[in-house]
Amino acid sequence: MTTQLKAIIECLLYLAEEPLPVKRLRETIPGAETREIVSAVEELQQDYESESRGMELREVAGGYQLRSRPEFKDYIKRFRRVEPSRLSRAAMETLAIIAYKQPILKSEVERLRGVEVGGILRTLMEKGLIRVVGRKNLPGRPIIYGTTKKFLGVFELKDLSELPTLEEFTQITGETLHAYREDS
Amino acid sequence: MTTQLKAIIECLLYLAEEPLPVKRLRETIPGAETREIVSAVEELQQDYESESRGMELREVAGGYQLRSRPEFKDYIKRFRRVEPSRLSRAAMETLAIIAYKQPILKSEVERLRGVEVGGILRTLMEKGLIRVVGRKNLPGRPIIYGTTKKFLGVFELKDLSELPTLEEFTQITGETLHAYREDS
Amino acid sequence: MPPATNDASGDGSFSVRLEPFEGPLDLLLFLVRKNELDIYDIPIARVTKQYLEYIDLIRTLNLDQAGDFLAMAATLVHIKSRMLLPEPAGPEEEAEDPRQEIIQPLLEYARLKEAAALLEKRHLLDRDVFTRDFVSDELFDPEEEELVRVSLFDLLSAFKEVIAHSTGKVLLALDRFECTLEEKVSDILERLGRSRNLLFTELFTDLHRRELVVTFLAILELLKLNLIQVVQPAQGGIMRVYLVTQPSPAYGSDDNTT
Repeated sequence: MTTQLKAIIECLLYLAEEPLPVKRLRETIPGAETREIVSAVEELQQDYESESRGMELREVAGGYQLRSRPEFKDYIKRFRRVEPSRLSRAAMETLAIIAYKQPILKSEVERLRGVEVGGILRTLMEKGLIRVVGRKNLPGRPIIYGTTKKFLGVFELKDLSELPTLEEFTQITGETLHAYREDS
Repeated sequence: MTTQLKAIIECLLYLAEEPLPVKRLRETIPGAETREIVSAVEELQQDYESESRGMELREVAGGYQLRSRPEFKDYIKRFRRVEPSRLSRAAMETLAIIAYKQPILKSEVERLRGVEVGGILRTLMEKGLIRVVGRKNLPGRPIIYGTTKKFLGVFELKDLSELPTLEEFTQITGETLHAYREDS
Repeated sequence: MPPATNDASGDGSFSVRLEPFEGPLDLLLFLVRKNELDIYDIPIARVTKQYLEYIDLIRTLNLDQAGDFLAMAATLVHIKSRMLLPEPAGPEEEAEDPRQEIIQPLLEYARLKEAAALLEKRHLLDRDVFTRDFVSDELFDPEEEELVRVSLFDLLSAFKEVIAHSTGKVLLALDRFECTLEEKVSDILERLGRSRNLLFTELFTDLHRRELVVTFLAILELLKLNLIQVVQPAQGGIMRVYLVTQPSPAYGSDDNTT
């Protein structure tokens, strides 16, 4: 189990958007005890200490996270300079869904994309491309999302009626976002 | 350099949001030659083949990408709390036709499948798996369809040439058909 | 559309399997398979009969796609009638098998179906395998400011600023202990020993004008002895004083430093 447990944990760390607390790992891996998880994480941490690794397994904000090794920061800087668009494909798709279907609930976005979008929504909020437009009168009063004025600005739209078709949208986004990053 | 090169590449693969072409790695790591990069990637690929690893390093859509090991999909499902996306059988068949016969008109797809495919084409477009590659010089200027780069990424294909040719599916006798139907 | 399979097990029960047929070709292929037929030599009468039975069933079940299947039914019936015609007696010309009309599309469809099955078996992204689906901004440390050692000129102008700001302050001379350069040097070293670094301006807080000068000279002295270094972000900004702990500091060229 130990080898596999380590592998599962590495896999989850790779996919996790946020530092992963041991508790969350335990919920995800049935049958694994806290003690086993902790020792697997520690082993993993040692594996990552090797010089031949590109990431470090660090304990931050109450959880574990794989982070790039700080000594590679110059490469990362250069890498991100040549990155064509600062929004991931997933973020782009999520943004498109919100733009076209707004006002929309997170649950509806997730149904359309078929994956969890919590982290992406946060990223889009941070970038000021979407905002909370209200709350739905449903149990839990879920948040309703919509795009912002900045969204219109970034995509050079007068108003939402100017939105291109979904297909055109994905074609133009790469370039516009690139330009947007340059001057932001 | 080799150990460090491997580590830098792993770091960039970890941070990349899309499959990473060798070209992009070369732009990011000055002084590293294509040959060196390729051999470092191959070494890394071998490292990741170990059972104790949570990810695989795959060559897809013209680049390299870290992907979760398929045997962990149930953990990931539990972890992400969203049902993974699925393609219906009809969508899969239509997609296969387009992948193998592209560039192809809607009317040709319909002739091959024997049913109307308008709705399915729309779904496949929305999922970004197919795209309009042009219009045919015929009355009504019908749309020509082809697959996208995302299609390659989704199906873990380096490029279209990785698909077997249709001629390889020739031994269609009653028996092979029988066997095929059984496990489909 | 859900096809129905006639349960021939003899108990008279009738089961509807909810495995959809994707269309007429799919149904035809299913019949070929079910009867273990050679696709190149389909007994057309038998297949046509079964095909029509299925259509009836589809109609009975009120499944709305029955229409899709009718064209193929017509084709099958047509082929069947042509098969019944006597073969033409021409010696050279071999008659074309009327079944060619369905064999070719059926073969092609069977191949494509196999191709689809092969695609289906691959490790699909977001079904079997996953990648990170968020931007990696959080996965590396925010860019550290690139620090450079400041030049004597920078130090002097910073000191000028300090003096300019100190003039407005009312300082109580009698409370102050006027120290020597040596004392100031050890005072600075001691403070840096406690906190790893200090703001340049911090060293001058609440000092007499004379003491300001002594402090500045002490800084210059310490720089000369390479016991401290003063750095600031490459693009300018706040200056910090660090204790030099290792002989070769990790900062860039220091040719222009004091």
